[in-house]
Amino acid sequence: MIGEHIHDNEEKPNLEEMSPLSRRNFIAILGASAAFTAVSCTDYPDKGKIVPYNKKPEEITPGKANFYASTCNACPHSCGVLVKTREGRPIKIDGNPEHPVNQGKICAKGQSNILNMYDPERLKVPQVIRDEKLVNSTWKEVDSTIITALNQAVKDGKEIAVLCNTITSPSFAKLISEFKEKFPTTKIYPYEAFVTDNRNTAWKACYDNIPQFAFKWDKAKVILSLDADILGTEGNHVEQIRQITSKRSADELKSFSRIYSAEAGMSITGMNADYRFRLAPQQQLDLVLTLLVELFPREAAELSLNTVDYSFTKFASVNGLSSENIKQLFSDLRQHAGESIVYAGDKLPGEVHIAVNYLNELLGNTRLYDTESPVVEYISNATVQDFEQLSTNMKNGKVGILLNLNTNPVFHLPEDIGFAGSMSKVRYAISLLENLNETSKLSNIILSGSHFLESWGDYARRAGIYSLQQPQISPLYDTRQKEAVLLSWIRGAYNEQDWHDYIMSNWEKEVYPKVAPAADFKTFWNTSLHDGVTAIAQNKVVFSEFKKDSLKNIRVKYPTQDFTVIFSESFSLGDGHFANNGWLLELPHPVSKVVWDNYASIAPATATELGLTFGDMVEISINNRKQKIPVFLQPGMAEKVATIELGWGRKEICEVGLGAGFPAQSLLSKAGGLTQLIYSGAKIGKAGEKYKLVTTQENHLLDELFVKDLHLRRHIIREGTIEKYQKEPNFIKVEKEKQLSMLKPHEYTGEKWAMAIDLSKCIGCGICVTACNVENNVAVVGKTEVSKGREMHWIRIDRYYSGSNEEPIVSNQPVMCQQCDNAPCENVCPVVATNHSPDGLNQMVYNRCVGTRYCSNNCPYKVRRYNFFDFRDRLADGYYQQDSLSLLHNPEVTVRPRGVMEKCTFCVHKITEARQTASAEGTKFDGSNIVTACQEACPAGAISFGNVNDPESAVSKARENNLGYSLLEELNTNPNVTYIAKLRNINSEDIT
Amino acid sequence: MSIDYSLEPSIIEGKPGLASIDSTIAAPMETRPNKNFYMALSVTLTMLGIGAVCLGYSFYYGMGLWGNNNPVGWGFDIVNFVFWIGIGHAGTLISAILFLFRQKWRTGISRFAEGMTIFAVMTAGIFPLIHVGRPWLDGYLMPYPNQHGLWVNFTSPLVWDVFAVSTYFIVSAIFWYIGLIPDLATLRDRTVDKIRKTIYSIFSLGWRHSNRHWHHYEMSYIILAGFATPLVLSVHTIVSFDFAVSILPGWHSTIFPPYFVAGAVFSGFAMVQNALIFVRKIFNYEHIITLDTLEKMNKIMIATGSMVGYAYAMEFFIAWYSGSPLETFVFVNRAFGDYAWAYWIMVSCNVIFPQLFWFKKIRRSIPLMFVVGVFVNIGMWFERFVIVVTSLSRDFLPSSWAYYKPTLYDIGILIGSFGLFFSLLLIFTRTLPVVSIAEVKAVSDGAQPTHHAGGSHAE
Amino acid sequence: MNKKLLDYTLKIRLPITVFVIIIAMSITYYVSRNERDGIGNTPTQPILFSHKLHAGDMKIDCQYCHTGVTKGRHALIPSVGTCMNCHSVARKDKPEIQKLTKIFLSGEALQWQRVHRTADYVYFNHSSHVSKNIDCKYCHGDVAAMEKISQVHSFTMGSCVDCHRTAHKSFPEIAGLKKGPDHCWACHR
Amino acid sequence: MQNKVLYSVTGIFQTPDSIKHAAKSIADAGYKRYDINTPYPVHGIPKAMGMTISKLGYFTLVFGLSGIALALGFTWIITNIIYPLVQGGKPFFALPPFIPITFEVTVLLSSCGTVIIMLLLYFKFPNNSHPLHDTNYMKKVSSDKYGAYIMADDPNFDQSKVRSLLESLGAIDIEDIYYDEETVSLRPKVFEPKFLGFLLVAILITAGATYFTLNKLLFMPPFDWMSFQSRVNAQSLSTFFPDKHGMRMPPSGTIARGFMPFPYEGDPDKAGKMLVNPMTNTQENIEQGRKQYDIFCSPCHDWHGTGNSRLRGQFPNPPSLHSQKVRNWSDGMIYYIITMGQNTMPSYAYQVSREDRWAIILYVRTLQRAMNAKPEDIK
Repeated sequence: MIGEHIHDNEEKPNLEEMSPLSRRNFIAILGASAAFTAVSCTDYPDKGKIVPYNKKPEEITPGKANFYASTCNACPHSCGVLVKTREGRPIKIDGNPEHPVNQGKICAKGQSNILNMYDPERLKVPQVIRDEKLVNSTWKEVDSTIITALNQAVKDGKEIAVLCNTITSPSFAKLISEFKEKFPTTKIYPYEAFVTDNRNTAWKACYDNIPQFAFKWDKAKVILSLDADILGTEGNHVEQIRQITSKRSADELKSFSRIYSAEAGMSITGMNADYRFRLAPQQQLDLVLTLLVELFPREAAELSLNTVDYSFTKFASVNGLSSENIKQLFSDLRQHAGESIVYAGDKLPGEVHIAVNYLNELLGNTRLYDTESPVVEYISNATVQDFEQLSTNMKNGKVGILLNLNTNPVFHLPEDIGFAGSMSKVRYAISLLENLNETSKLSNIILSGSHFLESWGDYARRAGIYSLQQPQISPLYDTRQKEAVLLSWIRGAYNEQDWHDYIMSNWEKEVYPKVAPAADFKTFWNTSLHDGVTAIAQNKVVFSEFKKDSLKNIRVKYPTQDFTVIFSESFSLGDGHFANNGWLLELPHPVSKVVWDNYASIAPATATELGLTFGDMVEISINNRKQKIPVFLQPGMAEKVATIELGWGRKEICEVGLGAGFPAQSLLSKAGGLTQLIYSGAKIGKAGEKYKLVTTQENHLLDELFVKDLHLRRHIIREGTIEKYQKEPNFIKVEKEKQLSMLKPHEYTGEKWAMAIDLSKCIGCGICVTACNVENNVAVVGKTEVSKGREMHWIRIDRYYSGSNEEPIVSNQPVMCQQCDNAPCENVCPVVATNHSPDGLNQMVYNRCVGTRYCSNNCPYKVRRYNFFDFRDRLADGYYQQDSLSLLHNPEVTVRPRGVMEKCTFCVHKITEARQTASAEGTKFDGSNIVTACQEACPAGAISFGNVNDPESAVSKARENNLGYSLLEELNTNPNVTYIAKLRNINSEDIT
Repeated sequence: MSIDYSLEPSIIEGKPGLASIDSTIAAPMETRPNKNFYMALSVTLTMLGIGAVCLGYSFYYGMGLWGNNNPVGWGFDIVNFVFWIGIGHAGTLISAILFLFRQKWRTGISRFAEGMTIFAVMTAGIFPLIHVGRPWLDGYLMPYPNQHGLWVNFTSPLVWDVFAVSTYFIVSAIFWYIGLIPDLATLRDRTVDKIRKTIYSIFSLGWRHSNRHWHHYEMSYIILAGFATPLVLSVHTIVSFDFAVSILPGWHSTIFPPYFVAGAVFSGFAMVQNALIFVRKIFNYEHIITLDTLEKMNKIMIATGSMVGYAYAMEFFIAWYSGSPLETFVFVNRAFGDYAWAYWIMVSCNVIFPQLFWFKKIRRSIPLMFVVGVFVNIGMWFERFVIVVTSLSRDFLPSSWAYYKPTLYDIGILIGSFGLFFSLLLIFTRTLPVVSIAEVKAVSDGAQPTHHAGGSHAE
Repeated sequence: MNKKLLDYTLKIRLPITVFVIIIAMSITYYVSRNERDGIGNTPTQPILFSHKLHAGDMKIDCQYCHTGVTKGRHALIPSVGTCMNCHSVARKDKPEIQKLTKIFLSGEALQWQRVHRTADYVYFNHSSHVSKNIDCKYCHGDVAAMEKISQVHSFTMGSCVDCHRTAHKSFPEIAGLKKGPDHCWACHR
Repeated sequence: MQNKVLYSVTGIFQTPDSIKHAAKSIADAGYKRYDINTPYPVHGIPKAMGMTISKLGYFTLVFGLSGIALALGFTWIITNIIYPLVQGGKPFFALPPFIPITFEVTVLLSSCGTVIIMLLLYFKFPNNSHPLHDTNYMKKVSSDKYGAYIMADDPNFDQSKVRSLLESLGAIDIEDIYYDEETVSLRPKVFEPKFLGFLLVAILITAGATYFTLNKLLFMPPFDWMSFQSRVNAQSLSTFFPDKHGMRMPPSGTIARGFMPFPYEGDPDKAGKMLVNPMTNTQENIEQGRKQYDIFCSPCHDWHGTGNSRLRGQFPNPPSLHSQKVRNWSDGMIYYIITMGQNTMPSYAYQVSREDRWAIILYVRTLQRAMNAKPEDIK
């Protein structure tokens, strides 16, 4: 009976965890019993060992962190990073402040990338298929096999297909060409999964011989984003967030930018737009053309359109939009011609891009192109047609060797290319990877690849911005980086230093001559390596004439039958490369707050029509391709449209990522729909099952009157428009009540720490969440636990909807421990595990905590997190309990066991370290150099932190801000986190 | 003040002789239990076992096996705690408050009710100890000098709980034991078994029924009753402070102390009544624990039940009258939100069903009063559930709301708590006199001197 | 049982037993206290290094080897290379030095046995103490006289807090020494 | 029979009225050492016996007041003196939150105190060896009869008179109670061997259990869970790496922030030419240099740079720092030597920070100047 109880406990995956002696638990028990014996048999408890360095390197003082500049290679943007190491072990990745593009910030994937390196189930040695079984091998063995095979392939004239991600490294590009020289039958297929090439193609159609540019977003006063998640997944969003939000500050109302977003799904950009138009992707072109016609009737004549069809009123009425808002867009664009940006999403058809390029050209927005550092293309990415050809060649036995360098074509490519099937025809299918994946499953030689923190490299994504990548730790396992492997095959022998020397000599030849030689090469190299980046002034690119020929083809009316499905890359998992990264899997999606899954977002109205509710499984079919996926009712979605994130549903993956999400890429086809990522004519049918979609925030629909707008009624969110603010700067304080207290407040005479968060800047991207996770050893709890509300994030981003299901107004609010002066949690803790420090912090002492959870109950902000389990032991059979993870944990922060309450500490270890360093060095301590992890990571710069008793600090100024308010003021908790109310740049006094 | 007790109807029916009172009450201790007893005991021990297994799993894997989640930090653990503390209120109320009010009908039931108090407090006392995440560090909750130089937080209601519950347990136990001493002496003098005699001797401490002792004994009894009365009120007051002192809407309420005490008495009486119905039947105590007594208990239940009902109404009134939207939200949410089902179970069981006791027929019908008693207990358990869970599940920030769902472990531990309570109760009925021999003798007809013979009696 | 004996047992022997048990507990508590706090813990080290010889007789400063003590939280056990500063030349004939040299050359881990330890949730910082001129010996005892290092003082929270509260009184010779912090996050995080 | 010592004469009464009457009569007869036994408190008897109201209540008051004082004092001392901690912005000792505890302690102390005083002081319990126990008299008064007895040690006691008094009062079953010989003669010793043995066992078990709990159990899981965390602290052993080093060597060729490699490796002359001491010749800097010199240099170079140090004989003495050659070296050259080593001298780069190296050079220069003072220095 008992047994039944336990096994009936609703979650199936628990079955395994329940078996008392699973493999890893057994090892833990062995360890514990050994410890028991050791303790019982000696008089003094064993205090462990001290292992000093044999030869201490000069730069390392054990106990002190070192920082290394490097470059992230998780995506083609190649952001500069600064890696924090402790005793030679990387423990945190942040942006490199010297890097001119990302300027000290990186994305959520970059932050969490470190977990990939310490992933316990990484490939540790090369493996080969022998007698249909995967067996361990050695590099020596596989090297000789492969070199023979390469030579054989060349001799037989068979193709050597090399697959890799977009090439952004000059040295690697050079290496590839050398490889091609040595093995002439080599064909290289760089690609980026789940993106279309439409922007590039359109650009080339519009302009001759000039590279593509990024925009100078910080110069734009009006931004129109067309189905482009410029703040989320599109382009270098870290740079875009920084530039765009820098123009959204209440202090500089004159330059406050206005964001328009026209989109079908709800994206981060749409969430933060001042005006948002729900628009099916088929209508995007019409919008652009309408703008062209209305703004530039003369030039629009080039398009030979029927101008009557393209008027605001018509466009608005056809699409059910407010014509007022459209007109507002029109007048804004006209007024700010030359300082506005119209930006079309990658996934939109080429025609839209051409029209948008034309519109920008006409508006004079071309001067907002960042012509100083255009995007560099070393080797053009392979197209779908290339892959189709490759697949055919493979099937016909024309490919001798398939070399997959850390990509996953079997997972990425549309199934109708038949890549998986063709792979079996290749004699040598070689995969060089960090973790097993779908492609390696079909490979017969699997090479263990190094992580970027173990690799050398150089990158120059933007012209003139050269960044270097240096390893922070020698490979943890018997792994090699892809460049070194290729080099060793060219040279016939592997040498650890070869690739490093190769880059160096390449720099000596290519980069060094371009700088004015102030010093010798070695100094130049060392400086570049030290800084991580070297910027070389580029000649400005002169704009060529817009090719009006390109306009000839745009007059398409797109089909709009049935449903339209829009696919996009996953915000947190990228192309699926990060699908085994618990931190990213558990990062709530910025819009939906769903964790551990992807889903089809549909409009609530559409759902009602189809009889669907939250978490219903649907079957989506596009032509004959079918996929079951749960639905999520997303306010603000265009009707008859579904959006689905790709990169989920990996099948060949380690335990953590197994079963997370659905492989929606099976719906893609090589021919594409509207584009590779937009398909119309899809059918959505109820599959009849229910699926447990898990969100970190209860999903209240906007039509529940009882809870509607509660965040506004309770003054949790206070916001206004610029007009209102200008007229009445104190408008949010009107309702502020005077707080009375019987007691005299405590005085904080020294430092008193406080934080301010500018909600006008916060876009809700969640990068701070990941940064906090890494910095503070925050545990991954898994989907079942999140479903019970047990996620451990110390900082969360609350997302509230107001308005209607059709036109929701979204407000974001990061909430961490508010460090209240009159903290309600402190009074109720029976064991004084939480109380106040002299510098105004709400201290939480884990080792004193017995775990009554009373503090959490009494916390009005619900920011305290409780270790219901030893989550590291609990998740996926102790996956994160394994040895390699102990290397990742920040030694300055306690790794909390079960039964303990935890919460945001304002990064007290950083405060303490700064204080103690000042004390040791005898310098004055004012805390001005303390940067919390979330603050450091926030690409929008929305967070400021400092000493509120110092009138000069940013925080104390923010407290005096007219827009400053604290959460639930009426409770008189006196929080030390101040929110700067969000201002919306709407042409009205009220937000509606 | 002198009251003429002779005008009162007989407390003990049928005018039994003093010796027969002895033998009736001592019978369960002097005979071997029958099969039914063992069957009942095996059922309760099985329940206890279920609880123990669930608890063992919770200790091994962590209390995450329970349904508690982030906004709802307290679930069944604290609900059970408050419930059992409430059950533990009837005993002291009957033995102390009714004693002070000179309610003689209490004599037949006071011992048993006190026993239930002690077992209920023992059961309740387990929950604060096991609800924590690191039960092996429960010692941190006690103030004792230690190498950390750290004490407890005296402003925390949980520490008050520690003091209140342990004081309540100790004082109740003393009160109970003091009452037992003369009875143990009587048993000592009755028994022929050597081992029993030694045990009774040890615990009766050599009581001789001396009137020089009775004199002080009665004084101490009054003093203890005098302390137990505010104590019993304070205990549930302090338990209610666990909630009332917090800032959570739905918890933060000044009505809680009286409301909790009334509720505790209410559920305590229901539980005592339920158990007594069996005890008087099985051990043939119908003449000692009379139907009149049960009827009086039912009357108290209707009174306290109505108080509780009044409190429910008053909470709504105050929520509206205070003008605090948070407060209003909480109560509307209770009645019509996710947990409306629990709320309406609570209201119907606690307010509507006890109103049946207005009818004398129902009040005096054993099966019907039993059913209502059971409903009251269910209702009172749900009251605590409603207070703890609904307030937490939807509090200040809508972003962190969540629904609490108990797991089988929660239910197992609840079952286990009932198993522990009833096991102790069953063992109690077989090892100690469940009715106070001395007190029953004192109130039986003809036990006191006729008033004219000895002049006015001493009070 | 004889009734008098029964009374006697209850009146005299029971209290005596309870008393004796309490005394036994207290004595055990105090006697075992040093062991519990690690006082007198003198583990055998892999290399028989003598502090008496180096720090005592030769008067080599503590910081020659324990370089971290002014820089951060950890005092640092010297890297093997620090030993080799001298012992690549000096006393090369001694077996212990030969053992050391072998470890240095092979790169294997030299596993010293920990003598002093605070739990992982205690974040003691050496530099903030040393910079206040608090001598090593206040916590570590007279190391220069120890052949084998052993723990001399208790490292419990009580001892830390005691000293923090009375620092200005305990060390009157150190001018300008203020009370140490005694809030939680001074040591725990 | 003859040897037995009489304790009292007892009589049994049938009704409450008769016992009440008997009590009054015995008291009136002037007896002091008598007692009435009833199975339950019979109304009116204390009055009949002439007893005044019990004084137990005064003890209760004392215990209660000390409970209040104890609780308030204890909590006040802890929150104000022993460990003052700010809780929720409240004063250290705000009275209201301390009232519940004060109340509970008061009740606890007074209840326990009252009962203990009554049982031990008033009743002198436990008293199982009382001669009345195990008599027929006791059996009866324990159940359904009422009894009175007059003790033999009453000054007015006379066996026959007492018997007749009882008889006259209507007593039945008048009985003489004697002290139990066996009981009276038994003189238990405190430390008989069996008890001592028992005590020894108790001590051993207690000490063992205490020792095990305090010194062993509390150092075992789960108590030590946070004490040994799953992370690699500085200088700790790692089970992950085969070489057991938890601290890793940075891969060669990498450059950490703030640690540009020394550019003149192998080129001391260039170093001598290029490097300039960035530190100024202030007293503070020289003092810093002296400190570092004494720590790192003096073991070999001697306190004053003579080379004839306290470690002499362990290795070839280093040359004096006061030679013309050394004095002619540039600062950069000395810096090079400290950084890279020379002959037997190893590199001190990883022990001495860059700033400290320059400070040492300042101090060495001061030493040199002191030992080879020029005439103008003397002024």
